Parts: sequence; structure tokens; C-alpha cells
Amino acid sequence: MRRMMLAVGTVALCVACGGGGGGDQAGGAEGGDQAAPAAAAALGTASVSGNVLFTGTAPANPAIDMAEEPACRDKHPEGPRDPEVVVTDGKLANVFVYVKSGLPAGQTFPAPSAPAVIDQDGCLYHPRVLGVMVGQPLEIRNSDPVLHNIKAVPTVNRGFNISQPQAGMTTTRTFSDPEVMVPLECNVHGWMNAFLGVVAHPFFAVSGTDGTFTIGGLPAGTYELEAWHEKFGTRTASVTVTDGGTATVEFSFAAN
Amino acid sequence: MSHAAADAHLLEPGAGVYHKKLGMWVFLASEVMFFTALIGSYIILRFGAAESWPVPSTVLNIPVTALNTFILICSSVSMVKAYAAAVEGDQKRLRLWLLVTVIGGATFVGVQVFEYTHLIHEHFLPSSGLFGSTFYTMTGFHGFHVSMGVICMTWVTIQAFRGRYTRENYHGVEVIGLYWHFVDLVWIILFTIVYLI
Amino acid sequence: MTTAAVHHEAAAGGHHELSFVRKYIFSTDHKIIGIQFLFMSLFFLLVGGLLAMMMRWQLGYPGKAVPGGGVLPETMASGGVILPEFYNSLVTMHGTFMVFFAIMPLLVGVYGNYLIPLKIGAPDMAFPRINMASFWIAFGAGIIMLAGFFATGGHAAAGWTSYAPLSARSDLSGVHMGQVLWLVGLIVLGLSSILGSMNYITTVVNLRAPGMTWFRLPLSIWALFITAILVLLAMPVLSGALIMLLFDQTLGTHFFDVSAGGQPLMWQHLFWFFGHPEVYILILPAMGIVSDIIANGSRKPIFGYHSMVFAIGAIAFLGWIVWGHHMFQSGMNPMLGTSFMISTMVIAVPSAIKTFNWMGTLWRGNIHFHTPMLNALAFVSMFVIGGLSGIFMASTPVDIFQHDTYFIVAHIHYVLFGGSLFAIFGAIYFWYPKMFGRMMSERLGKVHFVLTFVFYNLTFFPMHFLGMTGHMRRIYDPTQYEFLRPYQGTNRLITVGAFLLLASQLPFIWNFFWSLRKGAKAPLNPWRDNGLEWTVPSPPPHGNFATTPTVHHGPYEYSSPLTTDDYLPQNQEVRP
Amino acid sequence: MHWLPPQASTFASEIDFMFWVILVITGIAFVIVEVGLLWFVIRYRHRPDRRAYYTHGSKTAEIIWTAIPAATVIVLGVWSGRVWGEIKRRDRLPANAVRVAIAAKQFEWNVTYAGADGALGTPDDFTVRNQLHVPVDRPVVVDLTAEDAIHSFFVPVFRLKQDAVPGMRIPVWFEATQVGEYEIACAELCGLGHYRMRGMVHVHTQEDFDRWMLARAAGGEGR
Repeated sequence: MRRMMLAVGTVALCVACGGGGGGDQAGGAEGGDQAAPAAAAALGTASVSGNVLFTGTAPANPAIDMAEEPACRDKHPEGPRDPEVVVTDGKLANVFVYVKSGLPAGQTFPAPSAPAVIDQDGCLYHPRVLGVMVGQPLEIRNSDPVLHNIKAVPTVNRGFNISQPQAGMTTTRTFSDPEVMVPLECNVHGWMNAFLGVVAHPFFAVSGTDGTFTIGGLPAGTYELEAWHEKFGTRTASVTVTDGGTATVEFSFAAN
Repeated sequence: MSHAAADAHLLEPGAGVYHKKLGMWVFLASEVMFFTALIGSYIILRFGAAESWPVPSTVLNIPVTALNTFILICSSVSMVKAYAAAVEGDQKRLRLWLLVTVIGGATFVGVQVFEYTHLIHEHFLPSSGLFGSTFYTMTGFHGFHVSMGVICMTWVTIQAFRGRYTRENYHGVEVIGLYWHFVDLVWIILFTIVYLI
Repeated sequence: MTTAAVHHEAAAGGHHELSFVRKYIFSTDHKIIGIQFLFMSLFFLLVGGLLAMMMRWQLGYPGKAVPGGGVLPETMASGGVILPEFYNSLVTMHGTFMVFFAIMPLLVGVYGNYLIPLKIGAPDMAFPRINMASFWIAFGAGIIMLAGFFATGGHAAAGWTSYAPLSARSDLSGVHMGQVLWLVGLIVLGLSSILGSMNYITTVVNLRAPGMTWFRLPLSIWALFITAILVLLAMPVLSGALIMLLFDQTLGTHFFDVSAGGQPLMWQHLFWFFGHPEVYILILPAMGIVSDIIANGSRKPIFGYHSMVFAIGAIAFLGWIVWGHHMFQSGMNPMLGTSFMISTMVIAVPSAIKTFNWMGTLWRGNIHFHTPMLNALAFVSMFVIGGLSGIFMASTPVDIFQHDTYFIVAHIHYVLFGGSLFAIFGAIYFWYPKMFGRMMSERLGKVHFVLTFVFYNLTFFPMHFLGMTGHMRRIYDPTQYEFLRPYQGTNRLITVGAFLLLASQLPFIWNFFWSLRKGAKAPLNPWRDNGLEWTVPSPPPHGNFATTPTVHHGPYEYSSPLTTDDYLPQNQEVRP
Repeated sequence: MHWLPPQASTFASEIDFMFWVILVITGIAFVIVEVGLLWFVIRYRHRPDRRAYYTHGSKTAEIIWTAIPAATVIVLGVWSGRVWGEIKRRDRLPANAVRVAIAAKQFEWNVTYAGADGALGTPDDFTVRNQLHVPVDRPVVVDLTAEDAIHSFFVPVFRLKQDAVPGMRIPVWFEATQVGEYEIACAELCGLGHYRMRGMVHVHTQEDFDRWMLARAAGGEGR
């Protein structure tokens, strides 16, 4: 009887422990440091540059009511708007462009140790769209004297949900797998959104307000490029580059 | 079990039952509360989701489990037989019926494992809605209890083959018997509310 | 009830010398196991206290770096400033450690184990090996709980009550592994508690010495016995709930997942169905211990012994039908709220009986102020505050405002610190000579008592006022609210009080460890007590009693006319 | 310093009154017990020639101190039950109330207003984050729900608290009596931003409220 109770206990213990083993893969903040920052130089000499065009009338960006967050509201003298679609002279900004395929199979690219930086200022993310390499440190800053939480909602990578209650705080995280895109959100300020393009190589760029982007250091070859925008989906293009040459590509989005 | 009380020399003072038997009763009271929590939650969840609850027979194989239920009940009967043999000090029949009980219990667990493999193959998982959640939790913990019982029963059977139990001392058989009947009773309730209703 | 005789099943331990490991580590002796529980739970009491200090720092000085907080990893603090997610873990783990790993094992694990066999005249527990398993399983649970601090994503952060769905969905809390470890730790601990209470119940029922009838049991044993029944029946309900939550976290089940028809309120019902009996698990043994000490200190029989027993029983019974009073504002049907309120109000009655009977015991006594007695008196006076403040939130309309504010925090600390912990301190001072064969220093004991009593009140009494302002529980930074900003001074006062309260424990820690080696040798019966445990050497040998004692009296025959002495041990026969 | 917050709803004063009554009752019990304890402890302290009075208790005394608390708590219970019913019973919600819906989510109060047609669930509904605008001296019924974790809608000046539970729609009502701006807090631990789940109630005069409603319904500004 006593032994039986012990047996019951022991097995219950084992089952309980087994049931608790469902932890995710760790994707901690380590790694990236040993990567040589100049490694990209050895990859190639070709580059792709281009333009992201926008046709039609861009939808108006919604106004944000920051009345209950004066510290942020006061940073937007003209009234805060949510910069979902940034179009200047028919050029679309915040488009993430990256090499989707065509790189030699099996080749790996070391991640730079210099961090990609995203800042929270005026209760908005800056930049709103950001590319980061697998293993590259992502530094998250808070420039607002209010609480922000940063919740990454990936589908492939391990998510995180951290907070920065004070101005000047920084936190560093890394991603372990390529994923386009990883949304970031702040649950204290429901309007705050940012998007991270996590790729396994350094061949990516984000279009500026003039709609241009450049991807350099490519080896000669034929690549499929993809352009991603949060509202308008993706476009793809094929491009061939030679050593030392520059190819141009144009992506076009339209109001839907 | 009540006629055991007639054997006054087996008793210890206090409640009039020996420690292990009292301990088992107390332990079973705790087990009752555990299964009450699981079954109570099942009832609340099922009432809360009345229409969307699947008809059990569309998901589960009732005839196979009915047979399995029958096997478990039979093992309870053989347990009674083993106990009676122990009281009479009939070693041969004690060993025989204990062996039958172990085989019955092991068969039940085996059939349950077969049932689980089959259900998982058909993509009925613990994550398959509330029915999957409650089904696997309740039957799983019952199966776990039966497995524990089979292990302990095997131990008791080995002891019986070594001649441990006499007319004067058959505590081990009686105590494991209590547990066994409890597990059987829980299954009858589970089979009724999970498979039949 | 019949007179029980002892059956020496344990054969008094066999008289060969045991190895060190068998004697002190994997011991089956209830006394060693009790002492093991004592060291473990005092350790967790300290851990829980330190976690509370970090919380208090943040509340008193929000956003300021904790002194020495630079050593904390960046997942817990940024430049020494505690992060909100870590604060939530602090809240959660302070509650969890204090309730499950400090107060509960201190009362049930330590004194249940140590006192039950000695006070009923038994050689050991009914199942010594299960008893040993019970300790080591609890120890394992403690390790699992501590491990959570090192988990990625931090420790569980959904409160000690772990309300689903926050506790069930890691995307909401940001915590997965920590929550899983928390759940597994508690399931494992529950197993230990169930095995322990099975042992206590069997022992009390079956192993009482001849003449130790039910109504000659000391109230401490009555309380521990009834507590064991509560643990036995309440813990498995918690285990069931924890298992469902664990499966929601790991196997993708949907018990508390609304999108699949699951019910979040079901967690609260299950948790509090366990949780309210748990509250009485944490206070009943303390009441029993205090009854013993007060009768001893007053040199008088306990006033109304029978009604004291019935009051324990009544509280334990009512404890099963009041769980809804934790859920008045939860969205549960308000009509149910009314019935839960009535049953809750009724609990005030047995509590009042106990309080007045303790006062009746003091009345016309001959009161000795030894350290245990001082702590017992503190228990009565502080428990009264905790009990009376409970009437506020028992009243449903007042609870609308008081629910989840610092009023509740004040209330539970008046019951669990002012109540249980003072009783525990009293018990430690009282039975220390029995456990270790040496006396603790009375002088240091009194210093410890006075400091603790003063700073305890400085810490927790102002919380009532904070509660009146509407100050919510479990908030990281009260200065974020304009209506709370004027009361930040009170928060700071409480923080100062809390730090002084922790510092006040230094004399106790010193006293405890110093006396282990240097304390005065304990006489046979230092408190001139009636209990059977004082009729054997200190510490008692394996097997406790050389010959089975026979009991002739109830436990509280102090100043009896039958003897010229002012006490009459239970086993001492008086011929008129 | 006054500790209870100002009263700004119809039932705030009743709840406070009840609080003070209980404080007086428990205060009396508190004084009796503590003074009694202190008195006994001093009066019957150990003296070398003293011997304690040997008694096992008194039935009469015990019946008295059982009956008095029992009677008191039962009276309190019945009274509480009545007030509780007025405030929280869902079959007693006031008629002709302004209806709004609040969906709590980590860590925001999303308040949905009925818009010009005065009915919820129509296309002209609009939602404002963290701002609850209500008219003074008119009952308001809030349909509370939550999208993720459990939150608790707490307006200290109204003495109102109600958990918002995912999957449930819980109606609560109040009637503001003072024009002004008051804080809304979350009272149930809901995650790392719990302490910042703060909103405001803006209590307007009926005219101001109508004006605000029209402006907001027309502009649709903000998110």
C-alpha cells in the first residue's frame, strides 16, 4: 500500500514534468557579436536600385486621438496621424524590398553586430518598416516618458512581449529565422504598429520618402525580388545583375 | 468488504480498520474530489456549448469501448473473487483471480491506447475543440489511474505467488481491491457521460 | 468515541543505529521530517519576504533604480529599475511562495508532522515512508518553482490566483515556460499535501494513545485534523484546475479559451472552490496552536473547549460554501452573489466565538508573558482586525468599491501575517526546545516580537487607508493615476515600514541559529505544559515514547483543584 | 485628508454610508476586544501568589457572544442584499438609459457610442479609445466585454467596479451626479500594462453631451 502510493506519486510527477516540457525554442538575445561587420564586402560587387511608384489617390491616413496621452500628443503640433500610406509625388515609402530567391543554395551570411534600431517617439514607431538580419541585434528604444510595451507577433520566430516604462530605456532582441514580416505592436497605444522584415541575408532595403531603394554587394546572378507594403500587399520582379553593374527595378502599387 | 470487520484480531484500535485500509479510503476521498473537478468542468462546458457539442458516436467508436467497459467490469468481478479467495486462504484461486484481474486491467489500457492512436490518426486531438479537450483529459487521467492500478496489482500478484497473503493477513489484496473498484466505478460514470449521452 | 490503544506498527524504529542519510536526509521519523519542513519553509518565507521588498521599493519609489538592482538581468530590470513584467512576477511569486511554500508548510508540514504523533501519544505517523515522500515531493516542487525565475520570458506573472485567460495564453502574458513551471510546481506540491493529509487523518483516527478520546485532543490537533480534511478535499480540485490550465498552455486544449467555447469564469470557480478552504487551511492550525499557547500562558483551561472544537468544524464546513465572495464583481450572476454574501457573513459567528473564548481564557488567569504567549496575544488582537475588515468586503455593495484594492491586501495580511505568522512565531518559540533540546533566548525573542509587532502594523495598517482611496492591487506605478498621487506619501511610509519589518527579523534569525548550538539546555517541561510531548526527553528519541502513555485528562487542566501545581500533564493520574 | 474619493454617482453615497455603518459596528467590536484584551492582560498578569480561576467556560456567556454577532451580521446581510440588488441586478437596469458598449482589451478601453440614431449595433456607431463621455443626471448602461484577458472597469468616484470578461456581455449602470472629468482604472491584473490601463469619464451637461456626440458622429475623427 505504501509502495503503491509512492508509485502513484512518482508516476504523477513524471507525467507532470513531461507535460511541462512544451517550451518553445529559445531565441535569446545572444549571437551576432562574433559576426564580422565587413563580411558583406566579400559577397559581390553588383547592385540593384529602383523606385516604388504609386498610382491613384492615396487613402487619407487616419487621425489619432492622443488626448489621453499628452506627452505624445504634444510632439505632434499638427495633430498626429497614423502613417499607414506615405506617398510623395507618386512615390511610395515604407516598402520593404528584398531578394526572395536566387542566391546560391547553402550559402550563409554572417549577421552584422551593429544593431538595427527602432525608436518609439511621440507614440509612433520610427521607422515604421525595418529590415533586420537573422541573428542581428534589434535595438528597441523608448524616447517617450510613458509606458510602451513592444509585442512581436511572429508566426515562425519566437515572439516576445516586453515593456519600457521610462524614456531612455533600450532593449535588444534577435530573431532566429527569416520571416517577412514580423508585426510589432504596442498594447498601451493600440494605433502603434511597425513591421520587421527578417531575412537570412543582407540583401534588403526599405523605400524612402522619395520611393527609392538600393540593394548593394550582390554577387552576379538572376534574382527574384519581392516588394512588400502593409496595405497593398506584395509585388515581385526578376532581375539579373553582373559584377560591378547596377540593375534598376521598378515596383508599382495602386490604390485599391 | 464488511465481513472483514468480523475478524477482530486483524483490527487495530481507532476507527476499527487497519491503517492501510483507512488510508486508502481517505485517499479515495481525495480522488473523488479530483474526478469531481474534471467531471464538473466537463458538465459546465458541455452545457455552456449545448448545440455545438458533437454527438459522441460520430467521433468515438462506442462498440469497442463498450466491450472495453465490459472487460473492466469483469476485472472488478475477478477482483471480488480474488478477495473472497484471500479471505478463505485459498492460494490457488487467489493467484488465478488476481492474474485474471491484471490481464483484464492491462487489456483495458491496451484497448484505450489503441483507441487513442486511432482517434489521433483521424485528427481528433486534445486541441480538437472542447470535446477533444475534455475527452482526453478525463479518459487520459482515468487511464493513468488504471495503469497505476495494473502496476500495483501486478506487484500484489507477485506477492501472492510468493505466498505473502494468508487467511490472517490479506491486507494488500483488500486495499488494492478498494482502489480497483473505485477506478472501475469512475469509468462507468465516464463511459456514460462522455460516450453515451 | 472509544478509547484508543496504540499499535506499534512502526516497532519503535528498530534499535540499530541508522546512517546519517537515513537519519537526517531520507528520514521516516516524523520529527526529522517536521524539522526538514521547518528549514524549507523558513527559507521560502525569506524568499517571499525579499520579493515583497522589491515590490515595496517600486511602489514607494516608482521608477527609481532598486539599490543593488543593477545585478538583475535585463529581462527583470532596466538599469536597476524594475520592469512591469517583472513586477507582475514579483506579485505572483510573493503570493505563491508565502501561501503555498511558507505559511501552509509551516503550519501543516512542520507542526502537523511534529506535533500530531507526539501530542496523541503515537510512536510515529501511520505511514512513515509516505511521510518522507511527502516532504521530498514538496522539496521538488519548491525547486521547480524557483526554476521559473530562470525561464525565458520570466516567471509566472498572472497573480497567485492565475486568472485565465491571462494565465492560459502566453501571447497575453508574455510568459510561457514560467507559467508552465508554476503550474507543474503546484501540481507536484498538491500531491505532497494530499499524501501528507492522508497520513495525518489516518494517524489521528487510528493512533491515539489509550485514554486520548476525541474530546481530550488538544485544540491544535483538532485544528490540524480538520485542516487535513480540508487539504485532502480541496487540493485535488486545485490539481484538476491546474491540469486543465497546464493543458491549455501546452497541449492546445480549450478549457478556458473563449473562442472555442471555453469558460474563463470556470477557472475562478474551481480556484476559489479550493481557495477558500485554503484560506482556512492557513488559519485553522494557527488558531489551534494559539489556543494551546494561551491556555498555557494563562494557566487556565481553555474557555469553552467544546464550542472551540465546533467552531473549528463550523468554519471548515462554511469554508466550502463561500467561495463566491471572491467573485462578487467577476460577472457571476448577482443573485448568486447575495447567497454567497449571507454564507460569508455567517462565518463571522464561529470566528467571534473563538475570539471571545480566547478572551474568556485570559479572564481571571495568571498570565505569564513568555515569548510564545506574546505572539499568541498578538495573534488574537491582529486576527480581530483581519476578521472585522472582512465584514466590509463581505457586504456586497461595499465590496463593489473595495474589491481588488489595498483594503483587500490589508485584510489578507492581517489574517495571514497578523494571524498565521504570529502564531507560527509563537509555535517556533514554544516548541523549539522540544525540537532541538535547547531554549531560544527569551530576551532576543521579546525584542523580535516587539519590533515585528510595531513595524508589522506600520506596514499593513495604512493599507486600509490606501484601500479607501480606491488604490488598486497589483499595480506597478500608482503615480500614473491622478486620484492616487496625493497618497504617494502613504505608499512611501508603508515601504519604510516594510523594510524595517524585514530588518526586525534579524534578531529572530540570529536567535534561531545561535540557539541551535549555544542555547541553554532545555529542561524537561520548560513551559510547564500539559501536553504529552513534554513527558519525553527533548528532542524525543526515535519512536517517541518508551512506553505507550495512558491519558487521564483533557489537555487544559491548568490550576486544577485536583493538584497543588498549576498544571496537570495529560498522562498524570491523580488519585483523590 | 479625506480618504474616500469624491462621490459622483447616485449610489456612491449609499455605498459610503454603508461603509461608515460597518466601520462603526466593527469599530465597536474592535474596541471591545482590544480594550478587553489589554485590560485582562494587565489585570490578570502573573503574580507570585495568584492562582488562575479554574473554569471550563460558561454556556450563558457563549450563547450571548454567539447571538449578538449572528444577529448583527444577518441584519447587515439583508441590508447589503437590498442595496446590491439595486446596483447590480441585471433585471433591474434603469429604463431610458444612455447605452454605450465598452470592449476592454490590453490595455485600452474602447468605448462604442450609438451615434445619432441612439441605438448600438448600427452603422453610425463610432468608437473612441479611453474616453467615456456621458451626460449628467441620466442613467447610463454600459455593456461590458473584453477581447483578451479579464479586465475590471473601475470608476472610483462612481463607486463602480465590474469585471469585463471575454465571451461575456455584462451590463452595468450608473448615473453621474457631477459634471467633470474622472479617471477609469483597470482593477484586475491583465498583463504588463495593467497599471497603465487608464481612461477618463467625461461627464457633460446634456447639451454639451449632445454637442459632443454630434461632432464626433459627423467627424468620425480619431481611432
